[in-house]
Amino acid sequence: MSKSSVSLETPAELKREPLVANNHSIKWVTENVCSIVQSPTPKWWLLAMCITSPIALIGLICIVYQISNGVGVWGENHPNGWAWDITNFVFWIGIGHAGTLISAVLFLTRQKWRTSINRAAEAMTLFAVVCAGIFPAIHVGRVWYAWFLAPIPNTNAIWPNFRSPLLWDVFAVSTYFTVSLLFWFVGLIPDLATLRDRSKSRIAQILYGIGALGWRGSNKQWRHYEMAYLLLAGLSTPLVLSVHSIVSFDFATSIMPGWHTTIFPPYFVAGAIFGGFAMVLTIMLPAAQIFPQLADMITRQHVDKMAKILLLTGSIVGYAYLMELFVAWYGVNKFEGFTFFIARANVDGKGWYQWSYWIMMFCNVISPQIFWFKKMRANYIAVFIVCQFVNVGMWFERFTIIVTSLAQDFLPSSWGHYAPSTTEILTFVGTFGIFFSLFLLFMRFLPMVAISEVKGVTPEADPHHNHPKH
Amino acid sequence: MSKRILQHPAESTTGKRYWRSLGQLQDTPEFRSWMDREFPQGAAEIQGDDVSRRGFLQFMGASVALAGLSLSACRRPLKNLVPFTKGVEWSVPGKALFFTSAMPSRNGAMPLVVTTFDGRPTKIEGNPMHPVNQGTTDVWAQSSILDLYDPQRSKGYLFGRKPSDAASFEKALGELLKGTPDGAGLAFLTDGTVSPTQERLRAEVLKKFPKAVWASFEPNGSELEASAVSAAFGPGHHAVPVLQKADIILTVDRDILGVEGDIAAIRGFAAGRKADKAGTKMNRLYVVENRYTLTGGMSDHRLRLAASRSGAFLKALALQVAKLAGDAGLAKAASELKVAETKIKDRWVEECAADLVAHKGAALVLVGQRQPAAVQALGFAVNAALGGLGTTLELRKTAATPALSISALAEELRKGKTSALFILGGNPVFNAPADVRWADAQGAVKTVVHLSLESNETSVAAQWHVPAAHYLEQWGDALAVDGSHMVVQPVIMPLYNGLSSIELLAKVVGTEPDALALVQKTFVEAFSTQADLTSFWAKSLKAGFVEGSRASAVTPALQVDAVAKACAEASAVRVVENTFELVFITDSKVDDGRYANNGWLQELPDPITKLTWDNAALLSPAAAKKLAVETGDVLKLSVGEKSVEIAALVLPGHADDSISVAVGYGRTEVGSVGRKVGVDVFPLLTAAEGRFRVGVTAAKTGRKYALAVTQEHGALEGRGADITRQSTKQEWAENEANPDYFLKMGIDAHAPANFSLYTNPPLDDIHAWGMTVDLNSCIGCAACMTACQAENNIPIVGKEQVIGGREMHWMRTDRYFASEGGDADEPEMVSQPMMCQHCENAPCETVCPVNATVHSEDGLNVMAYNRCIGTRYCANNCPFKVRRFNFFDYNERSITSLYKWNLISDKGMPESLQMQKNPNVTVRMRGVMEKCTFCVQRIQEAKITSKVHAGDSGVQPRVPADVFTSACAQVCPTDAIVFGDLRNPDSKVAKLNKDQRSYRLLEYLNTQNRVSYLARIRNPNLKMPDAARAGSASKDAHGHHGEHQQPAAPKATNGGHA
Amino acid sequence: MANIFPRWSNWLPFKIIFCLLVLGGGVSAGVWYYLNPAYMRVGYQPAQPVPFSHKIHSGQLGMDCRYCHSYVETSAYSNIPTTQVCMNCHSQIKSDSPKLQLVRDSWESGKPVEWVQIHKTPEHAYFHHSVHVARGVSCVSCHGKVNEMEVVHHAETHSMAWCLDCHRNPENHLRPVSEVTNLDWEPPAGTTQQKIGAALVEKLHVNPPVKNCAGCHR
Amino acid sequence: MSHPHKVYGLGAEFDSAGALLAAAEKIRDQGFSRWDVHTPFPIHGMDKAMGLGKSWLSAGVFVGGFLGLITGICLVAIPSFVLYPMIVHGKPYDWRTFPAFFPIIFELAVLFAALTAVFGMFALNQLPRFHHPVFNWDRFKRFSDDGFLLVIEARDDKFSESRTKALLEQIGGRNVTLIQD
Repeated sequence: MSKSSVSLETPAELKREPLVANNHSIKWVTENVCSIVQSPTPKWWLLAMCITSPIALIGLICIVYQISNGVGVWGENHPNGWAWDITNFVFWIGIGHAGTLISAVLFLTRQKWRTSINRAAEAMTLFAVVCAGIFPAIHVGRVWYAWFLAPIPNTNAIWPNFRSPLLWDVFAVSTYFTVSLLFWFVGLIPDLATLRDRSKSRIAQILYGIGALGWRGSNKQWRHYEMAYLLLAGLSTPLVLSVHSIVSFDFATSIMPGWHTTIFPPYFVAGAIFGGFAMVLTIMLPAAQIFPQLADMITRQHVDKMAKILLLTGSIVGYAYLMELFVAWYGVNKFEGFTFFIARANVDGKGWYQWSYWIMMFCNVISPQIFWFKKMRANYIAVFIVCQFVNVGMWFERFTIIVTSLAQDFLPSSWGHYAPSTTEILTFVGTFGIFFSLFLLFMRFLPMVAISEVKGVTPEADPHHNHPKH
Repeated sequence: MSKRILQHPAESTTGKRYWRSLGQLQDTPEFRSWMDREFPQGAAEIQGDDVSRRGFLQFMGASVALAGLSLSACRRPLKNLVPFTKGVEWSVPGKALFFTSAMPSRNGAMPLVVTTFDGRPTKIEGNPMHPVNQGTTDVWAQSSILDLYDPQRSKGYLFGRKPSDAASFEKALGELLKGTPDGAGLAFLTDGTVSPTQERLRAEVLKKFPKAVWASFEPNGSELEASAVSAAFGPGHHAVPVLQKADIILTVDRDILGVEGDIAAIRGFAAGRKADKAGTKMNRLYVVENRYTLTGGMSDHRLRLAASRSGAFLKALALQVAKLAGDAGLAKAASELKVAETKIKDRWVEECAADLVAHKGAALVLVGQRQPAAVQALGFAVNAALGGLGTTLELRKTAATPALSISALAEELRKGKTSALFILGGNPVFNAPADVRWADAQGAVKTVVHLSLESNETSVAAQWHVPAAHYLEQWGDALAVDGSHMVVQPVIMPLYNGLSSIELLAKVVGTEPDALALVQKTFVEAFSTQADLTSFWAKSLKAGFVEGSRASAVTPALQVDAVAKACAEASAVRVVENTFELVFITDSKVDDGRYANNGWLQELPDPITKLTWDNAALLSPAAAKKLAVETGDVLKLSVGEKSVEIAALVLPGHADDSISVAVGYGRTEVGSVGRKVGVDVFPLLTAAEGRFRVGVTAAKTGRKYALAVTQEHGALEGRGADITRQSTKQEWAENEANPDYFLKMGIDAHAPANFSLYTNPPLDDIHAWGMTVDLNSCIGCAACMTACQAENNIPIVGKEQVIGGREMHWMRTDRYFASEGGDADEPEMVSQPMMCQHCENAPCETVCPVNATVHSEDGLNVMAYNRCIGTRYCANNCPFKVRRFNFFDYNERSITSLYKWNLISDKGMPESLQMQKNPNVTVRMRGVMEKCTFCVQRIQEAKITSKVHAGDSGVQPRVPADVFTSACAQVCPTDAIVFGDLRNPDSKVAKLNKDQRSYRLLEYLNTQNRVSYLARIRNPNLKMPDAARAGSASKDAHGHHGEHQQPAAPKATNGGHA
Repeated sequence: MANIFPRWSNWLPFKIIFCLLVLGGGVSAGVWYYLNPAYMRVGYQPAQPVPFSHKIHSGQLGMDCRYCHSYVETSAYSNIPTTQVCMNCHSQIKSDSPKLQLVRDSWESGKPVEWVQIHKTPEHAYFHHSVHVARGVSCVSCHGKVNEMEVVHHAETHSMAWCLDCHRNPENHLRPVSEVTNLDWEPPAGTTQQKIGAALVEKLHVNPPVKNCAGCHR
Repeated sequence: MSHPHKVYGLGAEFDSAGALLAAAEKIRDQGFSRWDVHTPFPIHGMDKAMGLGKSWLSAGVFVGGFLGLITGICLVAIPSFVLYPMIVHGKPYDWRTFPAFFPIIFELAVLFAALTAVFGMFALNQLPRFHHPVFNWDRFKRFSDDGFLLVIEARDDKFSESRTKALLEQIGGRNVTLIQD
């Protein structure tokens, strides 16, 4: 492999903290990761499934109800054509950015600490995108005609409107899901081979064997595999940036005050990374506690770095919020000024949703500031709490953007309040059920940590490492 | 529709029962005569089509029969085409036929042209040939088509609330009349509509039964005005204001442009209000009223004053007028009037009186019909002093013969000597004044026969209920506002075999109950001087009215002493301090409750309050503060021993010591639409005190009630100069030479010129459709909304959905309360019709992912429902929020079962309602977006006609200027909405579009709207104390705006879930 | 033998993919072919209650289409004739024919003849006969050579794409307005349909809705 | 190529990544061509040690991405400009609207490139291949755990059961095993 390609070697001269603590061996990595999958089903897992799967079922029932009766079972109205549905969509798709970002961007920038978290983060991405995809699909009034979105030649000789940001969304989200799935699957192949080779039961051998596609770990395979992985990482990086940019175009290309803003693409991408990392930590911190075997792979160093990213992206998002206010003030457009200063920030008490704006401000901008302190970054509980704030705050960011702009727009005569319906709330709750159920299944049946990649960063993996084996 | 209707036995109970089936009638003489009448001869057929879309219900039950799959038709279900056996003249399948008719009402019948498709009326328009309305109509005429098809209309005779039939009724009627050869013990009660034939039959009835008693009752009628007129001018007259001749108009507690006026008054006012160019003559309107009305909304100067204090105002004004005009008689009469102690703004009265006197001969003072007769008589005296008699105030001989009042009739009935009472229309059990105790009185009668369209409170208290024929179902006649004789022509056979009142009277008299013959007999008697009566009848029927039959004015002298006497004799209106007066207002929608089961009316937002599906206690912000209530808090209104509980609605501009409440709500015996809607306040209304009552106490109950208000926000938020541009006559004159005067207001005064990187694709059709809305003429009556609803098959959604913000009206009339400096008590009111602006650069189009909404070359923003998947993105991106989404299947599902699981709830529209649907407009399903189309079905029809006419002549097909218009423009009583071809220089819209007042909304967005608004011009008297306020809310003030914000209905707490 | 999978399994994925491709292609082709108006509609030839022959009436006797379909030039709908129209002739001609028994029954009883619908415009499309006829679109363009049909069948697809074909290029179909009901009309020798059509487009200012959805959907 | 004895090749196990790397260099120097190493993770420098060049997958991905780009351009441009131009938002239906088409063109380019990368890798690696002779070697499954294996195929011209076995043992291979097909 040439120098230009990725190097898995830890430069000896930079004496970094090891990414796998306690100088474990390759064998240890295999044993520990696989033991999660191959040990008997733990009781807590069954219990957790018993909680999450009924919630997912409630969500599905709500979706069936909504499709059979109409969008009216939600709280949307005129003028609030979108509300929770697109809020939830953007919320989930934002979360779905961290996985690919960790996998791709950190891979390209040779942030090797990513190896222990990227698998779970990618899985989280996929499940989040699944949850995200539900909303735009069911929010349409006639789901059964959603195929009109596909550019299929038809006897009506009519085509979709390629100028519509919603159609861009269709392409972006489906491409993103496809590429993320492939990326995740490609990364899984060697690990599935490991599981295949360790499995005792015939069924497991066959199932993992099918997944592993007959992987033999030969260097001729590794050669193309690494190139494919690198290319996918290279493709995913602009993809991940484009997807949330395109999602932001839904708003940025419109003419609504508060939506029509050129700052949206970078602001949304930063927000997505922010929210995504918070969700990764939300999942990984408890997982590291539940599986002590992972503790040496998900180290304080990981948490520290992710907290720093939260601080950085949170501050970028905060900058964007302030810049919006500045532009609204500087632009002297009374409609925009009203949206930002009255409908959102509520400087004179006429705003309807100012609570949403200030929740967003506090959660997204203020709360991560504690990560300036190393102590806070090292405190798992503090990190976890801030992550929850960020999860809430990012949801409210989307709610603020969507609902405040629609509820109080140009003509005061058409202003209208919005309140969610029970069905709407349960549908959103249901997506958490779907998300966590899928994640639990993933934890139970697939390696949560990229085994081969972690092996690659063990001291032993270095061909020049002279430490005797065992 | 699995059964073939054609083979139905006549008695079928499962098929359509709304019209007579072929099997029932095919060989009977009635059928032949009916066929001859409806379609005298010729050939036609009905083409099968699906009722769900085109509502194309087949005439006589001929129908598409879905016979399932057969071998020869394995690819699709078999459908049949069923032609007539014999053609019917004039009837061309798929083409509309138009008939003249008239809608009777107490204010004078509305001349109409009824559109029918294949035998079913679908739309009502004004008669363009009649001088009174010139093609325009009002809310009630527009929605009366729905009453015709009301699925819960009375469908048969009831005896003792049990189904009976016509034969039993005939028999019972015969026995009733046999018992009283001289009519002793017979009583008749009619409503206030005036029909020459009914008058003639009344005379015949009274001739045959001389001892019979005849009474008439209109809950919102004008008896007090009648007695005032007879006091001032002698009996047998009635007064008609001629607003087009008045330069200065003062109304005192009189909503002449709203529920207390008629279309002639509205058109007269609008004619005097035209602002064609700067400096043109324009009338000035002073309004004294207790609550905002449409009249108040149009005012140049408005004084808030309780109705009980209006007399005091009029007295002060009359004294001032007498002083300025030197009229001693008036001064004497005025000084005799005893009024409540009231503080009146002196300068307001002085300057107003000075203005009136300065325009002697062209000034008009109108006093409210609820005011005591003496006050109204004094009003006539003021008009006489101002030289208005014969010019601005015309007097005519009344057509109706005097009748007993309902109080007198009730007394008569209570004597227990009445054996039979015939109630022809009306619902006195519900809406007679409380002190009449009508229910008791009616109970004292042995046999009560009640004729009405629906089985109502009076029907269930009567022995016999007779289903009435809708006015579109039976021949009749009526008088228009100007007194002209009109024939009410039926356009469909009675759907449920209803009787008209003249048929019933004919039965009583014992003549043949043939409505046509009865009407023709009246006609012959009235116009016996005509040489050829047959062709005169035909000509009049075609025109819809008898030309030259307009009532002529008479000029009786004012009997000023009689006025003074009346003033002296009248007792003073009491004013009880620290209580409220309660003003009973005629509802702009359900009237006195008669239209309660009309969904279009129930869902039509009140023009002032924007309230639907309810009435409410209207009170001022100050009064609300005093009572510590806000909109939605339930108030207990008590007077004497009676009280009602009703939700408060805070209305800016209301008098502080007054509460207004609309009557006609809270019906109990009514179809499902009107049931449990609003609160009945008739228990508080007494004949003794009339339609306002003093000494009412209001108390907060602590309960909340959800009001369905369609416009949550009434303030302009400093956007008046952007949205509703206004100026005053004086300021406009100063800026006459500035073409940008109205263009550069608000943000458009600051925004840089629009600049596009694109070259827009050419909209190069020979036509360019556009619309102008003249805010100076628009009174905000919402007739356009109803017309749009009728024309475009717009469903109603129900109160819950309106609260959820899902009303479907394609157009709305926005009503703003605005005032500079945030004066909550004295705001100005502005109405603005708002519909799709048909932007040439339409923001909705680019965001649609499936090309369901695109632009046509003639400039329409078109919507292909069948392509729409319902993302609602277009609605979000519409700056005017005029797009409407079908959140549920409002057409197919009952508004009460929207939240039931679709799998278990019933679907389908009642068949009679399907008959109303416009066959040229798609009935939209759930999940699709819809919006104003500029009545594209009419555009296409006009274009097609022009192409067919062009044929192969080689002439460029082009729709001539103004040969058709949109439904909203057609109905508009003030011609404020004008639609047409902008590319045709001859069209009205092209000319108005170039008007200096023309501006487009949110021009800075560069949406290039095809709808433009003409700025409103106010004509304040600069000497008045409040002159500076006129139009100030729409001026481009920087930083110190403030409008009063109407407290919103608690919408958010009622999100749309079950 | 530690191999989990037998040797044949190596080809299995390819076989499965191949089968899926064939299946998917087959389904697509089937949908394409069968769920297409060209299959669903063209050729639909239901038996009519009365064995009316357009071939005899229009073809052999040379009756004009408008004798029976009398409102085609005025209405959106081209009407089916009333029984009266049949009886105009058949009270004299073939007045005893058993084939006409239903028509005579209808005439006597007043019950209409229930003809089977062949051409059905979809619910969301508003087709207007008179404007097409007035602009030189022949009956034959949409209904085929009815004058040669013993029993009428659906001759054209009537799909939106088919409509657009003519709306975009009317010159390929237009003919002189006088020849609209002449189903056997051919362009005269020495000229072509395109030339005649283009001249007519020019002369009659033919400008059918193409971009204007509301032309047909409203 | 069928082998009479159905011998697939010889497998040997090495202690560590470093040992395998050294062994690979030796095998390469011996001139073997049909051989491979099987490791739990890619070993840095192994390509060079085995004498393998850069993977050409990237070129394929470029072609795939380019095809996606062209497909994207055609997909948006042909319907919008040729098949059914519509007046949307007053926007022209020619090249000037292209900025509005960038997102879809971009997404399709990425999608095609990614699909090419994954399926190209599968093709180059001959995946999926569920059955393979090396799996017959009972110690082979250690490759996915911590085994560093080297397998020389019998098809190699230089292959000789005894000499090759000796060579593998000489360069440090343990458990040198004959792998049956």
